[in-house]
Amino acid sequence: MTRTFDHTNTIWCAGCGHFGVRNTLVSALRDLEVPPHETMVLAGIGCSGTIQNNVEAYGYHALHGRVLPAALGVALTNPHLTIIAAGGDGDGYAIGAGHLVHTFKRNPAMVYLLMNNAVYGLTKGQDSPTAAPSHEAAEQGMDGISLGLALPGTTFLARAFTGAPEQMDRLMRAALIHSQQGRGFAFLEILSPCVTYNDTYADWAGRVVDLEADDRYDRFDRAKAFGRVHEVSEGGGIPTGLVFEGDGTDMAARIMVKGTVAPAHQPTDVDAHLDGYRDLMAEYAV
Amino acid sequence: MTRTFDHTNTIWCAGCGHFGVRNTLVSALRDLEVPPHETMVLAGIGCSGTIQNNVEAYGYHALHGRVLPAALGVALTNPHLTIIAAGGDGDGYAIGAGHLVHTFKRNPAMVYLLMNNAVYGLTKGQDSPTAAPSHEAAEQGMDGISLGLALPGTTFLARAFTGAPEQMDRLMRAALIHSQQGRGFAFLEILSPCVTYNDTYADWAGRVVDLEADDRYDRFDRAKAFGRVHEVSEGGGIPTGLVFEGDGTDMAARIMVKGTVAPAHQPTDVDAHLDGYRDLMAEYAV
Amino acid sequence: MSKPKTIIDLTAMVAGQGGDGSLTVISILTELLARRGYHLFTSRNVASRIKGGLAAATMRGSVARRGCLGDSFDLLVAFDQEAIDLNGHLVADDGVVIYDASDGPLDRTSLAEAVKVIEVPFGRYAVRDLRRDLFKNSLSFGVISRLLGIAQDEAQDCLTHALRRLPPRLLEPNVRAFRFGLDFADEVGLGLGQGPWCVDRVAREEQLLINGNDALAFGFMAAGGRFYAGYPITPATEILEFLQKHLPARGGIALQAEDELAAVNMAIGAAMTGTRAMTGSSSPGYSLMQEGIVHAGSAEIPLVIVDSQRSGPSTGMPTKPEQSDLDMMVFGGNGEFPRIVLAPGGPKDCFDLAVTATNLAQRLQCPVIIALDQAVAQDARTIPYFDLEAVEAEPGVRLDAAGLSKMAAYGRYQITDSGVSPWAVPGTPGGMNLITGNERNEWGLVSTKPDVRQAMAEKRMRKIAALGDDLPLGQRFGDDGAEVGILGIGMQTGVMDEAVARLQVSGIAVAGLQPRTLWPVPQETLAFIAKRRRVVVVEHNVEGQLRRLLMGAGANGDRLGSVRKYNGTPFGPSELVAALLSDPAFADNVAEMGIVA
Amino acid sequence: MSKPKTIIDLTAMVAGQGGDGSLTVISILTELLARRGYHLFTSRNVASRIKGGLAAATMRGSVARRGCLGDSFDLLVAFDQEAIDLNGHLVADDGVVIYDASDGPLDRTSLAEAVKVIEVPFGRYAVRDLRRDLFKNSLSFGVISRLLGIAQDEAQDCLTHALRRLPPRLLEPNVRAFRFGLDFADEVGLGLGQGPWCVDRVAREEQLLINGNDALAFGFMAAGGRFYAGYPITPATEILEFLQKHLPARGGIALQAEDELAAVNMAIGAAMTGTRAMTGSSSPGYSLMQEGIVHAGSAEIPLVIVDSQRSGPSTGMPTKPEQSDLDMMVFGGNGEFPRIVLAPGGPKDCFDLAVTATNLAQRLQCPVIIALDQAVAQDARTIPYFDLEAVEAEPGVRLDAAGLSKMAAYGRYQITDSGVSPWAVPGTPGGMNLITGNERNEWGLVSTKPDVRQAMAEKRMRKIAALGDDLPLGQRFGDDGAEVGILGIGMQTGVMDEAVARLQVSGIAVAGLQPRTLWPVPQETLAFIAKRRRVVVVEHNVEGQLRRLLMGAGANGDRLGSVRKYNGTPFGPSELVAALLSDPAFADNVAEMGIVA
Ligand SMILES: Cc1ncc(C[n+]2csc(CCOP(=O)(O)OP(=O)(O)O)c2C)c(N)n1
Ligand SMILES: Cc1ncc(C[n+]2csc(CCOP(=O)(O)OP(=O)(O)O)c2C)c(N)n1
Ligand code: SF4
Ligand code: SF4
Ligand SMILES: [Mg+2]
Ligand SMILES: [Mg+2]
Repeated sequence: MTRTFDHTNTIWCAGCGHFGVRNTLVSALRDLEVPPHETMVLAGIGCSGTIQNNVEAYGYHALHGRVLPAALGVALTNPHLTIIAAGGDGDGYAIGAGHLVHTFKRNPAMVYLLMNNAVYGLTKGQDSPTAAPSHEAAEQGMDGISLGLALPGTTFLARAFTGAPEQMDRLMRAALIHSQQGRGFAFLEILSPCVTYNDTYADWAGRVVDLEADDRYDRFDRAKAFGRVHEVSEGGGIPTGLVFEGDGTDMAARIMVKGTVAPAHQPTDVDAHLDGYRDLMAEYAV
Repeated sequence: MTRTFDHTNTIWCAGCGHFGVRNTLVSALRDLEVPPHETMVLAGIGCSGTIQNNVEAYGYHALHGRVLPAALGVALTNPHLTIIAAGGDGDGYAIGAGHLVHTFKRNPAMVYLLMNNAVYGLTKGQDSPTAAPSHEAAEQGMDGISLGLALPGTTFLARAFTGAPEQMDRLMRAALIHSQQGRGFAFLEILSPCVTYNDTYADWAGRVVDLEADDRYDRFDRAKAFGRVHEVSEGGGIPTGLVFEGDGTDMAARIMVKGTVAPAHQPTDVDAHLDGYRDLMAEYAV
Repeated sequence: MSKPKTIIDLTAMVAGQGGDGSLTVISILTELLARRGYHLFTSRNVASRIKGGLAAATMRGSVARRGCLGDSFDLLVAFDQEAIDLNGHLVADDGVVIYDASDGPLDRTSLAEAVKVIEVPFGRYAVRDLRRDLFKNSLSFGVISRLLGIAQDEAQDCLTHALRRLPPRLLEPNVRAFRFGLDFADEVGLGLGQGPWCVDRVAREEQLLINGNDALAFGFMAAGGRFYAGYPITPATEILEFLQKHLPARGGIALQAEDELAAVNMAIGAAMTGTRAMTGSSSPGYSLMQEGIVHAGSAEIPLVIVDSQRSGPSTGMPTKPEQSDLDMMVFGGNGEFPRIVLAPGGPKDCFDLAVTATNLAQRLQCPVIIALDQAVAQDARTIPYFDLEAVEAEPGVRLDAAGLSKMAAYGRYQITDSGVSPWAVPGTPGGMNLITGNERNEWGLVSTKPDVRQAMAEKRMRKIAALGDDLPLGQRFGDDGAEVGILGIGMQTGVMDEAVARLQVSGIAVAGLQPRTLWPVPQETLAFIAKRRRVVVVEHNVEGQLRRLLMGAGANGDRLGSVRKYNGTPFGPSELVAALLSDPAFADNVAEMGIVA
Repeated sequence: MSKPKTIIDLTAMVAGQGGDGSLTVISILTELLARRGYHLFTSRNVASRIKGGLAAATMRGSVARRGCLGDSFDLLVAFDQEAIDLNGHLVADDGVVIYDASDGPLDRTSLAEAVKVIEVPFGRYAVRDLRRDLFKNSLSFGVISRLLGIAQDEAQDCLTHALRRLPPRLLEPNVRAFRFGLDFADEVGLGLGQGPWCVDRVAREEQLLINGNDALAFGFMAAGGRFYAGYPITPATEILEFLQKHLPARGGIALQAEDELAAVNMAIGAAMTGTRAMTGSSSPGYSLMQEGIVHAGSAEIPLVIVDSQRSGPSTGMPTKPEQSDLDMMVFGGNGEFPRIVLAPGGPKDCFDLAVTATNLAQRLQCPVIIALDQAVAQDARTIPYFDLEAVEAEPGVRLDAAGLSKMAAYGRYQITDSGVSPWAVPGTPGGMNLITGNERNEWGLVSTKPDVRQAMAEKRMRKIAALGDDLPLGQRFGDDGAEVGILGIGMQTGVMDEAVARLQVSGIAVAGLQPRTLWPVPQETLAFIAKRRRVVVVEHNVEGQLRRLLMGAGANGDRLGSVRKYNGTPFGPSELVAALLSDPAFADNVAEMGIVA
């Protein structure tokens, strides 16, 4: 077999949450029997943004904050791939916030793993948009799931914690399946502590609340989900679990003419459409 | 008196909603007796983005989508001014979405008039992020107030309609007062139809629902507000009124050392801080 | 009235407030002249606002092929006084003005004495159920048809054809308005054959009347382009609109992104799957795309990017032409990477170079930029049919499962002599690889080792070196043996051509070059300069960017003259001739040759 | 053992994995040499990752002032084999290596034969309650102090001073580790005075040891700068951090924006209120800021922008130096506007030019760019105290209510001879005006009239012309009368200085110039080139951007040699000397003069 890149070397500090995310992704892909060559992992810039180097798959290192548009380009032109976008909370919620809003709205079939450590790891410890207010003047940290709830078209909003590996594993699979089934954008925020600049393991372990643990919780009701998330957050908790699931169609399926081959597999030679081109040209004739 | 620019010439099509927004702003500023030289109107790019030319005040024409960061720069360095940021739905919800998210989060004292016509006017009729899905494949239109509700720190979220001038007038004043009182970011979306590319007057007139018309409506409860907005929208309505009001402190007040003069009025000569600079320099001495 | 003059070259303007529909008159007129076999050139001149703001549509119909307007307007249809005030001085001395006198009589201060004015009292012809702007367009066309000595049937045929997309209930009153125009003409002594002009009937093959944006989009599509992401912006929007309309039926996607950053990154994503991808914008939007373009250069992703330049800086003048982003296209963005900038001079070039760009991007796995300006992008002209059969889609160096299985090891950034590394796109069994914008080793794994870095930087740059002269050549005009030359790109092409021809007529031999490859500066361009005593660089910008670019590439600055304009209006042919002759070294060298007529 | 040699110029490296704390040893060592009156230069060499990845801290202590490291390392402290493998070849033939043998014995393949290796069995000295990295730093310093012949008291004093910010419970074990080092030295025959070296004691004034980022931020603040917006990015983050720490107490604000687009636009907003404002980033972040920078140029907003360049393209090598954004800073962005690019060569320049930039921006109401490179930004060196009293904050042409009341009319973009229009900032009674990035008339109202456009474009450009030569001059080295010259900016400054001095010692006269103004290209720079037969341009990039820039500005390319490097490591002095001498025209012209020693 052709040797390809060695995906075993991580660059993370010992104890970094990102290890857990990576391992869970790798095992979920294996268990779901997704062939490596049909998988593409796209990552942003940050410590989180090296995860693609550690998965046996096609990998892409995007620009800071631009992983979602790049992943959308992939998803629309080759929907046959299993697409995993990944990145940090700085990447996704700060510089990438606008794209996140619009990706929620578009609902393309892909998984987005937002590795939230409430800090900028790679640039050594600045506040990220999810950082807890550290002093009176600071901003409050934002919640990506509430954001997702506020946008029409969202179909899968979940949060896991590397300190709760079973839940993380379950949600990872659910996210992959959601996207593979063409239901759309599976947003999975993973609380993935940065042991070097913001060691929140203990704090978060004490605050996570698995919404799904409550039998009465209705994850199909957007407004109720918002209310519950708000309530838990106000009480100092961090809501986790599959918080919301909605109906929707993958963007690629929505916009492509039914039955056509994906753009990546279209013939490129002019003959394939020569008559059509001639007709179009005739519209300009004088 | 020194003659300054003539603010009476508008460039809008006859019947454009933007006229109403402008007139309401002008009369609210006059009635609240805000001196023109202490007012600054900053606008994005679009038909909406010419409103600053039609108000007697300091005016600024920002880059497309960047009016909020620019307005923040003004608000932090000269909080004494009454600051009105304005722009279209393309400007604010498409290219400017990331900044809107972060401005909600920061809560700076300023008014933001988002003139929503569900279309790109100036570039002649493309879909904006609030456009109603025109065909099966299209995305659903987004709701800026829900977005605001999803972010911590928001303190004023309202929607008016140029077809309901009294409500618009009341909300305009409320927004100005909110910001002047240092309570923070007053977000006022105004449904302002584009008669040329997307004439929604009649449609919207039939769909607006003034949430405040209901006595039992509690605009101080974030989760309930979200629920109600969701409910009205699902029912085909467009929620209007002062949808949410929250507690908060203006960002400038939060981050400035109490009692200091605003940056714009700080002395610039080195003598003003010479001792401090010397001490700081000494920290580098070897 | 004297015998009508056969007008073989007619430049006309219809001007009024935005929304007046000036374009309609022009399109009926072009239909008319096209049927007579004339070549056409059309251009718009609008304010960046929807309604109001002076808007003008202009055209030139001529027996010879022309790439610009004539020096002055033979005909001006003015719907208000402002249109006269602003354009009156551009009317030819023996020109004709049709004026809408509804709002009062004409102040003709700005018009030359001999200009003939026909004041049409549109008010008197106000027709119920007719929107006034439609009414006046068809009415004025009636008058125009008489000026040109066209019989009613032929003229009416052109009208109904040009308005064929109107619903019948709107078409009918237009025809009535047209007839009002004829009646009015009769009244003022402009019966058939009594007008100043008549139109020839010449033979030419059926052609396309198309603008640069559409031709470019067409070329991209024909070359197998199947993904485009853009964001509305004047004057690039037509590319997005064309592709949104025509790609889906051909299995492609064109998408309106949330902004330009998203657009360029979506196109990058699409390109990574092996889809031929393009993005485009106009100046400020292109500014925003730079990080993405550099990234494509670094990560070795094939991507075509269009800059439909407008007047700058910043938001500038969205509807006006300029060539002031040359520096940005060639030098913008952080760090260094191989890039190619192509510069079409008209719709045919746009089609051809879009094909070339799409192929070059695949072949070199790097960004290829197409530099338009608003004039090239939006002016339309008649050109021969595209040679569709000749379009070939080069595949580039791709690896499939079979190819991979023969390799012991495969990494995305394999160092090669050509600088191009074989590429396995996602989905290819066994070809898993890493794409990154960081410096990396052959596997695509981040590396900052000095020798790895150096090898990678050199590998990337080798793509350009390996290309040699295999880049689109320029177009030549005039006398290639001449001691003086003129050089310009894009919107200068048509007017340079005409200026050179006029100089030739006066006995002045000039060599002209329109380089089609702007960057890397081709040998051809440098040789053209080196061969002459003086070459005047013609461009639309303040700083003389093209001239500076050539100097940076080694051209001798002492030989390079500079003729520039930056007021938002294109050069006219005699304006350019005058500007050339006022370059002392140009004039000197011309004189030395003793060939001034 | 022979008598210790007085070492007046010591270059040392401490290398290990990121997080090993190599910086600590260097900072104790610099403290020691500073007390002896040596000049200092320190530099870091890290991978862009947090822990792991080879990280090295380097320093040079010398009796003469030096702006770069020496050619080779006299001392290498290596915490693992990788550090030896990668850096061993850089150790001087008579150098010393201190090696942590905990993980096994040293493979000394990469070391020259004569290099003395001291294998310290750190393992044996493992101390309870001590984090190993701290432990090994202080322990190795103990050994180093003996190599340098420093008595225990003096050395311990330096240690405790350098670690003074540690809590006492951590300081104490460090002192113990240091003493272990001394004991170990005794054991291996390195008792006091038995080492190879001794350190001089020379007189110099107290100085600052500061890097370029901090010095620049300091200068901006001292010049009245009161607003900064940035976004974390290596190697520009220190500017943001410095200002976040120090501005608030002085009534200013420094803000971490959500991205670079926000940062530049926030700074624009702040600048509009009359606050002196700056933004900054590194290469890809600066790419994103271009639209905003152009906008400031168009709208005539005073703004300082810093590009702390890293290796490109795209994300590139964040921690490595390069000068490959010159093109972008000078030519990036759409359209044309007046801009100035200043290029500091070290911390003193950074302070001075930050003051100049802040003032120039106010004076000209346009963007002023400061070009750093990672080396200038992050290398620290000893420099004289800043002359704070000399800092003046120029006010620019501002209007207040009184001034306004004397004017009949006031518009923001009044056409003036200097190109600068008087400015009433918001809040000024009666001064209401319009600021825009569109083309506009004097009121600030959008206009596309050709004459208005032309007048405005020329007005803006006049700012630069009106400035004449009033821009920072360059620094000269060597013999100004020499026929050959060397020219470079930023990180080349220190090494050029030393190379010229060395050539001078060998009897080769060379003139050196470090232009401090990069754009517009000053007369000084062109005259420097015109005066000589050969000028070699030294730069860190692939394409020779600086050389090309000079050619574009009119310098004769035939005279311009090019010495380039782009592997992420700076030139060393002899490397540069060799590169210069291998430029044939340089060597020829040197030989012609017959002054080769
Ligand atoms: C345009 C741009 N701006 C800034 C940076 C610098 N940068 C690299 S990673 C990063 C943030 C990392 O934080 P996060 O996304 O939370 O990832 P983490 O390291 O915490 O996993 C930043 C700001 C960059 N590479 N590009
Ligand atoms: C960077 C950039 N991209 C695109 C444009 C072109 N543009 C001008 S206005 C506009 C959108 C206008 O729509 P909206 O904000 O809804 O305002 P409206 O005209 O509807 O009031 C666009 C895309 C631009 N000026 N700058
Ligand atoms: S710095 Fe933080 S986020 Fe980065 S690898 Fe280390 S622990 Fe993980
Ligand atoms: S195009 Fe639409 S938004 Fe613009 S001015 Fe006309 S009506 Fe208003
Ligand atoms: Mg993070
Ligand atoms: Mg709109």
